[in-house]
This record gives sequence, C-alpha cells and structure tokens, in this order.
Amino acid sequence: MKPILVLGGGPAGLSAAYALAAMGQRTILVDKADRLGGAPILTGYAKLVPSGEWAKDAIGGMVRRVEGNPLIEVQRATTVRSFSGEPGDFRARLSTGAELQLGAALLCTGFTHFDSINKPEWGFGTYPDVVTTAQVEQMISSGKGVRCPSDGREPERVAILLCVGSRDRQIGREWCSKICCTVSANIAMEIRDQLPKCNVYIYYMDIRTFGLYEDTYYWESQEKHKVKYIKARIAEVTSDGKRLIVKGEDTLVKRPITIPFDMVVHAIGMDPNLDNLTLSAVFDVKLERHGHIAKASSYTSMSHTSRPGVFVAGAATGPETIDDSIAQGQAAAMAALASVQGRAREAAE
Amino acid sequence: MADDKRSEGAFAGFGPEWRPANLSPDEARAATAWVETRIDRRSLLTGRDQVEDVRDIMWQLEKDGEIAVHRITEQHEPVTARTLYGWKKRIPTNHLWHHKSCGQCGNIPGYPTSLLWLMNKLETRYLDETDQTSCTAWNYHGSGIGNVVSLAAVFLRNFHQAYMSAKAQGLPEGYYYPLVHCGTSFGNYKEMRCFLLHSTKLREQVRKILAKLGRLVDGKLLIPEEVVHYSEWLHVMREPIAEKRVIDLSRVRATVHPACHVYKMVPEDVIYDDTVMDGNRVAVSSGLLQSLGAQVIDYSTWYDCCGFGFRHIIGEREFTRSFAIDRKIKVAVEEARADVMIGHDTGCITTLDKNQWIGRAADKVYELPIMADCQLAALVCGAHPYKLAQLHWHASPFEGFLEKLGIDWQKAKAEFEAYLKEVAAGRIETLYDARRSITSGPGFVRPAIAAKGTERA
Amino acid sequence: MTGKYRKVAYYPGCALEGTGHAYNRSTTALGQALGLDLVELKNWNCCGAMEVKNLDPKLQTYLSARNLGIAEKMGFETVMAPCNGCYHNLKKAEYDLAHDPASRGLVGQLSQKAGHAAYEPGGVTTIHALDWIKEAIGEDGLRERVKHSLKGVKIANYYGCMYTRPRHIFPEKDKGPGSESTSKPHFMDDLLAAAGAECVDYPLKTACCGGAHTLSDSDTSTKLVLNLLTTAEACGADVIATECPTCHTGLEMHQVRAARVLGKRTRVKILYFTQLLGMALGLSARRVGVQENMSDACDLFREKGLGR
Amino acid sequence: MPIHEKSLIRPENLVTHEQLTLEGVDVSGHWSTFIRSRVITDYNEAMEEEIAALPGGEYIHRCWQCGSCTNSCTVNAVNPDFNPRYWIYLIRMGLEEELLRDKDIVWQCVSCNKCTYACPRDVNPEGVMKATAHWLELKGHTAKKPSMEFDEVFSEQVFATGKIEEGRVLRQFFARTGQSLFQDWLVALVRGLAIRRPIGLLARLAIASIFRPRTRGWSRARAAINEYLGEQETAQRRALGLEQRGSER
Repeated sequence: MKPILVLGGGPAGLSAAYALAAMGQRTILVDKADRLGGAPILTGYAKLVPSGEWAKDAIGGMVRRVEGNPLIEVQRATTVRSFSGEPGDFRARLSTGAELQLGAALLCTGFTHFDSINKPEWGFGTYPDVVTTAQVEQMISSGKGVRCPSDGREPERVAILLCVGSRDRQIGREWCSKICCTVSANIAMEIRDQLPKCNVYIYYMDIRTFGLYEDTYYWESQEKHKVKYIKARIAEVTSDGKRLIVKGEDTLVKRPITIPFDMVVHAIGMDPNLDNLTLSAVFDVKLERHGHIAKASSYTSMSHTSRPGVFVAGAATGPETIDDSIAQGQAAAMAALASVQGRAREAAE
Repeated sequence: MADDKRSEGAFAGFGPEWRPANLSPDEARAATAWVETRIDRRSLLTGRDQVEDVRDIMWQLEKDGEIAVHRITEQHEPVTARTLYGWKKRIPTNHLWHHKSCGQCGNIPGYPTSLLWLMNKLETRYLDETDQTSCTAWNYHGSGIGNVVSLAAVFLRNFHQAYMSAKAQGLPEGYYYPLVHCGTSFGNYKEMRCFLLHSTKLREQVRKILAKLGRLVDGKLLIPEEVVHYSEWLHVMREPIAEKRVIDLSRVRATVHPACHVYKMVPEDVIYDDTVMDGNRVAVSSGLLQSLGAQVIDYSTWYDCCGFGFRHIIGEREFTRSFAIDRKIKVAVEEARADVMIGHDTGCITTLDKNQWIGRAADKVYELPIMADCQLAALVCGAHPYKLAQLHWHASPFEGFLEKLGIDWQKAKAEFEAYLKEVAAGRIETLYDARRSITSGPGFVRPAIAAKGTERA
Repeated sequence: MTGKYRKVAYYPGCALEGTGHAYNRSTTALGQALGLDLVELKNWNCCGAMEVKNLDPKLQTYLSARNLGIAEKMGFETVMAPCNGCYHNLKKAEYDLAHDPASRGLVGQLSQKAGHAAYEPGGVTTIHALDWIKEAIGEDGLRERVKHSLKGVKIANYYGCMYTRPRHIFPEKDKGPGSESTSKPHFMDDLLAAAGAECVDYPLKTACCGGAHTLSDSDTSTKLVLNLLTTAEACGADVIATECPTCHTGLEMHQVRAARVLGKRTRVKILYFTQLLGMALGLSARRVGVQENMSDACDLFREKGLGR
Repeated sequence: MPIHEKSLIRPENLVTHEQLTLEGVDVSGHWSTFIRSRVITDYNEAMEEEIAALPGGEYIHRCWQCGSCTNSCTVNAVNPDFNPRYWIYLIRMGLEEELLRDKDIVWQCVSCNKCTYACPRDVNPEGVMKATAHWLELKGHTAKKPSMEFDEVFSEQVFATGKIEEGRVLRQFFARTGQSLFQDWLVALVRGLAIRRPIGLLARLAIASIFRPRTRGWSRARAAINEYLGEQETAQRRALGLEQRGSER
C-alpha cells in the first residue's frame, strides 16, 4: 500500500504519524522547519496547559517516538511543491526534488502567532518592555526568568493584555483564539511564583478559560496566586520615560486609568498559518472565511477537507489547544487509514 | 539597533534570553499579509464599501456637468503628499489666496504675519485680500445654531472669491488657490465639501443662494479640488524653509499638539509620512520641526484635545483650563520635559497659551511657551520676535525659550519699543511686501497699479 | 415521632434570661406540657452573638465550643437552642471545627489555658426549638393534643437570617421532602398549622430585621422592620410568629419606633411560636409569658378565645 | 442654558477659591475653578492584603465580580450606595480613593448573610464588610462607628464575665455614643410594657442589673481570651503597617 503523507510535525502531525505507524501504515512526515515539534518547540513554550509538563519534555517525547519509528520517514526543512492525482493514487513533488506516490495526505500545518506590530497602539515594537506571551514563554523556558528587556531588571508590576489579535474587527481577526486566557493565567501564575513581589494584572474583555481550565487556571490564579483581573480594553500603551503607562477605562469604576507598569505582555492570538494560501493552491483545498483550512463537515467526516483523500487536523483548522490537536491528529489518521484501506479492499474485490 | 544590543549579550531589546522568531521584517509582514489581502488592515475605516474617496464623486459630477472644479494646476506648483489611507493629496505651493482666521488675527496676530513673512522669504506669490468672511464654524460646533446650508454657502462663497480674485489683477480665474489658515475652517470646509458632493438637495439649496450672490461659475457650483490647510503647505515646503534657517534648534525639545479639526475630522484626508514619527503621528508640524532640526518629543497625551471644545471655552471654562493644564501642559513639561509646544490651529494655541496663567490659582505653574509652527519657523529663519512673530501677545512666558534659541530678547524688545514710538509718531512702516495686494476693502489699491506690481513679481 | 428528643440539653442563652424571657418561659412551659425534658447546660457562657464574631470569628467559635463541650460532658447527644443567634453560633462552631484547622487550633489552645477539655466536632448535635417539637412530637402529635385550636388566627411565620444562612453550616437542611429548607423554611408553618392556625404565604420569611443595628443604626432597622410588618399585614396576617428573641424584640421595638418616629402605625401582633403553641395546648396567657411581650395581643386573644 | 457635563463632575473634584486675587486680578469663584482629573493614576497594592489580614477578609481575592452579594443585599435594597460587590472590587484593585468615598456607610452591613449564602466563590462578603469597616477605623479614615461601639461594649462584657446583661449593654452603649437613654420611643416602649405588669420580668431584670449574670470559673478563660486578643491586635497592626500601641490592655 502506498504511504500516507503527514505535512507538519507539530502536536497534530506527530500524533497522526505515530497513530498511522502504530496501525502498520507507512508514513512520510514532512516539515518545513529543520526540527520537529511545531509551535511548542520552535517558539520555545514553557510549561504546557494543562499538564504542567515542560514543552520540550512533553512534545520532545512525541518527537522521539516518531523519529525512531521504522515505518515513519521524516523529511525536515522540506515543503511540498505540487500535489495531484486521485485518492489512493496521489503524486507529490517535494522541494528536495523527490517524487512521492501517496495513498492520502494529512495537513497538520498549524497556525502563525499574531504579529503584535499590527496593534501599534499597544506599544509592541515601540517600547522594549512590551512583549508577547510567546516571548515570556521563552524567558521562562530559557531558564533565565522574566526580566524587563530594556535593562534586565525584575519587573514589579506586569500587565497582560488579552485578545491581542483576536476578536478584533479593526484588524480583521474576528475569531477567539481560544487558548490565550488560559495561557495568560498560566503565565501569570508562573510570574507570581518566580517573582513574589511582582503583581500581575490581566486586562480582559471576557474570560474564556473553558471547561476544566476554570478552576485550575482562572480560579487558581486568583485564589492561590492573587492575580488581578480587570475588565478593561486598553486604549493605549505609552511611556513616561521611566515606566510603561497603560491607559484605558476601568469599566467597573467608570473612570479612566493611566497606570504605570514595568512590563506589558500581549496575549497574542492564533492567526491562520501564513502558508495557507500556498497550501490551498498546492493541495487544492478550500479555506474557510477566516483563512483556515476548511473542513468538509464537522459531523460525518470531521477530518476531511474539501478534497477527497486530503485530511486536516489541529490548529490548521482554527485556533486549537495542544490536547485537542493531538486528538484530532489521531482522528485524522483513522480517517486517512479508512480511506486508503477501503480503496485497497475495493480494488481487491 | 536590536542587533547591536543582542551582540552585547545583556538584557536588551528583544535579546538573547529567548529565541527570536528570526523573521526578517519582510517575513514578519508576510506573516500577516494574507489577512490584509482579503481584509484590509483597518477594514472598517478603509474598506471601499465603507469609505469612499469623495473626490471620485467630485470628478463624476464635474463630468456630468453638475459642478465646476477649481483645479490645482501646474501654475500652483503642487507637491504630492500621502494621506492616512495612502491616498494622494496635491498641495499647491504657489499662487495662493490666504483664507485668514478670525481667532488668529484677533488673538495671535503673529501667527498670520509669520506665515506671510515666510512666503515672502520664499518668494511665494499670494493674494492677501480682505474680501472674505468668517467660516462661521465655531458657531456650528459651539452652539449647534449654524445650519449646513448656510455653512456650505459661506464655504463656496469664499472659495468662489478666491477663484475670481485674480481677475481684479487682470489675471485668469483660478490663478490663486485658497489656503486655509484656521483648523476649524479647514475641518468644516472639508465636511461641507463632503456633504455637498453627497447631497443633491443641499447643492440645490446652496445654488439658489450663490446665484443671488452672483457666485456661480457658468451657473454651476464651484468646488475646490482640495481643501488645503496652511500647515500642509508648511509641511511640503519644510525643506526649502529649513534651508533658510539661521538658528540652531538641536537643543530644543519640542512637543506637538495636533489639532482635532485638522487631523481627526475627515481623517482620510490627513497627511501621514513614514519618515515622520514612523508614520504613527500626523506629519504636519512634526515634520517641519524635524526638518528645522528640533527634537520632537512624544508624550502620552499626544492624542488628546487641547480642551478648547468650542462650547467648553465659552460655557465651561473650568473644564477647558483644567484639561489644558492637566492633560496637555503638565504632561508635556513633566513627561516630555518640553521647551515649547507647537500647534497648528487657532483655538488650540489660544487655549493652551491663555489658560496657563490662571493655573497659579491651583499651584499649577508650568510656564510652557506655546506658539504656532509658522511662528517658530519664522523665528528660526530670522524673523523679529516682537515686530513680526509678536510673541508679546502670548500669555505664557517665552523669554527663556528665546534665550535658548540664542535670541537677545531684551535687545529685540528695546527695538520693538522704539518702533512703537515711531508708529505713535505717525511714521508707519508696513511689514508686508507691497507687491502682495488685495482686491477690495480698506487699503484697496487700484487694479492697474496692482497689476504692475504683480508683473514685477 | 420518635423518642430521640424527649430529653435534650437546653441552652437558653443570655437573651432568654433578659428581654427574651417570654420565649424562655413559653419554651419550658411547652416542654412541660408535652412531657419533654429540658436540662439546662451547667454554667454556660454567652455564645458571643454577632458582636464577638464582628471582632474575631474564631473567638466566637471558642465560646460556642465551650458550650458544646458542656453538653457533651453532661452526657447529651443533642443540645437545643431556641435563640437563632445561639443556634447559629453552635452550628457554625461545629462546622468550623470540622473544616477549619485554624479555628480548631485556637479552640484547643484557649480551652487548655481556660482549663477545660477542647470540644471535638461531632460530639453533640445542635438543634433549634423548631426541630425539637417537630421531631419529638410532630404535627400529628400536636394535632392530638390541641385544646384550643388556633383556627381563625392568621399567621405570618418569620424565621429571620440566622436560622437558614449561610447554608453550609446546616448540613441537615435542604435534603428534600420532610427536611427543612434554607430558602423557604416551613417547620414553624407546619407546627402552627397542626395547631389549627391559618399560615399566610409570607414572602419575607427569611428577610432581615436589621437586628444587628437595632440600636446602632436604628433608622435602617426601623425601615426593615416596618417592611416586615406592613408586608405581613398586606398578606392578611394577624400575628407574626417568631422563633428568635433578637428578631422578636427588634420587631416589637421598631414597631413602636416606627409609630413614634415615622408616624407609621401597624396593628399586626408579634408572638413567639412557642406562646401560640402553648395556648393551643390550653396553657394560660400568663403561663406562656404574654405579659412580658411589648406587643400587646390581649384583644386578639379575647377575640379568638385563647390563653384563658 | 446649563451645559450637561457639569452634572457629571463629582463635587469633590471641583476646586474653587471663594475669594482670590492673583497679581491684582480678582479671580474669585468660577474664574479660578479647576476640575480635578477623574483619572486613576495608580493602584494601592497593599490594600487587598491588609484587609485580607483582618478577620473576615481572608477570602476577598476569590471574588470575580458576579454581583450576587449586591443583588441579594438587605442594605443595598434600602441604600443603593451600599454595594459590597463594588467595594470588593475597589479593595482588590487597590482603588483606595474610590473606596473612601463610601467610608461612612460600610459599617451598615446588617450581617444577614444573604451575600454569603449566594456567593458562588465563597468569598464571605459579610466578613469582608466587617474587615473593611475595621480597616477604615484602624487606618484612621473614619471615627469609631456606633456599631463598633456596640460590638465592643457587648464583647467586653462577654470576655469579662462569660455572659451579658442586656440592660447594662444598652446603658453603656448609650453612654459611649453620647445618647440619652430616655429616647422618646424607648420610654413609650417601657411604658407600654409596664401596663401589663410583667412583675416577674421586671424583678428579673432588676436583679440581673445588680447581680450581673456571670459564668462561674471564668477567670482563666478571660485571661486566655485577653492574651489572644492582644496577640491579634499586634499582628493586625503589623499587617496594616501601623505603629504598635502601648501596653494599654
């Protein structure tokens, strides 16, 4: 039987490739980066939600079991140039020049972090002490701790602004990025642990720590770590030359605030992968209205794209958690396997 | 710069403590570009179905024979600037008709004189005539008594006069292009132009009025191609002006107060320039200051109103003075450590300047000099601080600032006092170039003579 | 009806020895009439009411724990407190000792210094006078013993705050049919109905009378009480039945104060439920202490033939 | 015609000199009036912890502002300015100036416990009201409120003898708050009662006021309680950053 292509080596792709191999299916895992692991590894996430495990341990384990698997051929620093044919009989050409014969393909191509430069009023790119959640993750995972980039001091007061690049018509991002509330609560607790003298304020529009994240993140961050949540959409982040100044309206007090902070963190959202237009053209799959890879149907075939034989899983379909991406990777593997085996059976009959 | 800091290995910039995304600026742009290909960055404001360029309507109406357009032509030597939305706006730089400001002439006389002086210095040809009226927009914003028909009629009446004015000098119609001094007039005229272009009914009503006044062109309303503010002229002329400077501004920390009616009203028409404050601030005034060599210092209440508020300065002065001092002056002094605050509108400069004195009733003494961009430009190019820039009309102290510029204000003041004695004795010296003439009213000189004057120009 | 509460420890508390004496009198008279034994706690102390808690809640827990310890030492499994404040505090102490290590620690420490054994949670069960009658006699038992039915007496039953809130200190309540409810308590309604009374549907059963500030913020208290009184009248009640000396006194005092200070007169009478039950069982008005009430219900008794 | 914004300005934010002459110019009244900014420029980060250090305030940081406390509140129904939800927010975020606007009504909580009954996060808002009232007094923002006088009069008797005698509490409370015992309505009350000759009750009250009811063998308990109170006071004053009091106790 022809191998199945898994495009993308993040949580969804790693999970799909492993599931396929576990079923005895030959799999080719292709990733444009020179390392597997996807966003958690490439961006350098710290401790993951909800396990609390370090990303390099948790995702690293997933990488190792794939890299060591004889049924999985891994192609790093590689992209797919063309893709054609019918289900059960696809042909693909890679950037390396290799030609592949494939039974099916899985797009596990993930997302791109929102670039805060697109919200200039919140000071990213203007003031060095305005950073993103991804950068704070890196500060923590590097082991060097949370420090103000401008002069390396320990911040005494940090503001986390939620919904940066999410739920914002002004910049064409109308979706909720789903994970930022929980991630921010997680980061806030991390900061309070590391720097007990540093107060953390989270400025929110709504809190969406859905499901079990409610008490373990939203409640825990308040009850155990004394993180403060303020319902305010921030108007502007400026500086008085010494500290950052966060301006907005405290909606519960109905008064304007201009509060000094040492550090401002943007809880950046999840954009569709910047490659999605290319992927859409190469694989001839449709994108949904926001630019994510469209699913054929959520109910009868949740991993299917608009093209038979091409499947999708994880954050490629829209903002997604790591856990759900892993689950979707397995589901997509199952769907792809059913597709190639069904065809093989039909051919045999 | 971030790279330099990274090589130092300390916490600096977005340094080595975390792994950088390693995206080049191009890649970073590409990361979000796809969204912008389908949904524009500021889609609500700039989406074509939400915001149209009223000039498209104007050209269509002109083509349909509905209106006449006072076009900016080569004789006006236009310079193209980019607006907030990336649209092009042509700014005429020569053959200009000064549409003066009531408040400037009344409260800040050094404001228009500085502008005219700069134009003289640059050999710009203009007409400074008395046959013009107030735009009446303060009435509109201050009390809501003004109505759109009267405002639009006043607008077109004045611009028609600008269009026709050259005829008195034996020159063709449209020779002089109107340049608006006042920010209030500027915003209002742009708004009225927009209404006129959109509303057939309004055009009909205004046409009747202008017909009675004999101010139609071939029976049509005359609409200007662009409504142009003097600060836009200064902006596109900033380099030629800078070449004439005789004073070093490099030690000066200048803050800018942009006027709401200049840049918040009809924002799509406002000039932004990537070389001025990274395109994050309206370019006029800031650009000029940069070209003149001053340090332009940003401050956190940059965006705020001055407190004028139109009706507030009349009926709620407590608000105006509190806002002006606490939200603007105090911030500029304490946060930006400013030497001066530069404005480009009548009401703002009046408010920020005249309200400072009463601050001492509440121990709010800041003494921040306030002046218009053209006043500072004139000083820097050698204009007399009293006789020309007329800083003695300002309420906030400016002497220390003049010292910082290296101007001996005591000497200048003595010269001015001597000059006043001359004036009292009847030996009046006009500060204006006689070649620049007017077409009617007091001081009106016969066209034949004026025409000769212009020939010499 | 069970024999469980035939003999219980009795914790009257300070109020029942003072302004709430009528409640004490009627409760003991009722117990005697029903053949129930009440054995007063030996050398009890004040529960601290609300005031000690306002200064330090843990200290209040100690005060109540001491009383619970006395009941246990006297060999009782059950202690009955007719006063809502005492009842609430004993319940709260029981809860805090079981759930809050800090409270338990302090009680241990103070008990040792005071020279008595520290009470351990689970030693005795605290009940209210309502539980006592309801469990020991029950509605059927009452019905059999009624000599002068309360028929025709329209009653609004007022339970107040401390009997039901906060819910977590009353684990036996809200357990479905038969159990007491913390949002719509009904034990007093049940008992008085069994005695023949007509209980009106009174929406303010657990509203607050402002007893905490009866003297320190009299205007607020008067306002709150006046609302209770006028609503009871609007519901058609002749009597508000009470089961707490603080509420009872508050209602009586502010009924007078509303009339004197605000000029708002109300005619509804205020009686302890024990007084009403006692008279239904044929006890005289004097026996159940109505002469000690400030609210003068003599006309009503005359009209309904009660308390002779 | 009045301009509407004036009605939006809080009176305490208006700074006016009734009589003022500057450099020979009369600028009295509105000529020199300033409006103080509404802007909140910083948080008092110590405030939440200080109130949490007082009895009842321990769980304030759990609040998520659902408003169950306020919408169930007895006092809020009488006085809409009495808003536990709002105060808890102000304390949590350290908006001290805003809290102090309501400093004279916080003590009016009637401890009906409806808030504590309703609170989904187990904040114990009733306790927070007490802690806040204490904080306001300890910090010197308010004078001792009548309710605190009452609590103290009452508790002191309990601590002293193990029991209280209501008449004595009443008399001491009126004395400490400087009120006459012979309030019109109290007199009417007693007179109304006396008509029915509750001889037993009156005798009992008279005896109690002379021979104060007391718990026997209370002295050791009293000593233990007083020692504990002293420790608590020391700890609380430290948590609030206040100077320790001399050995008054």
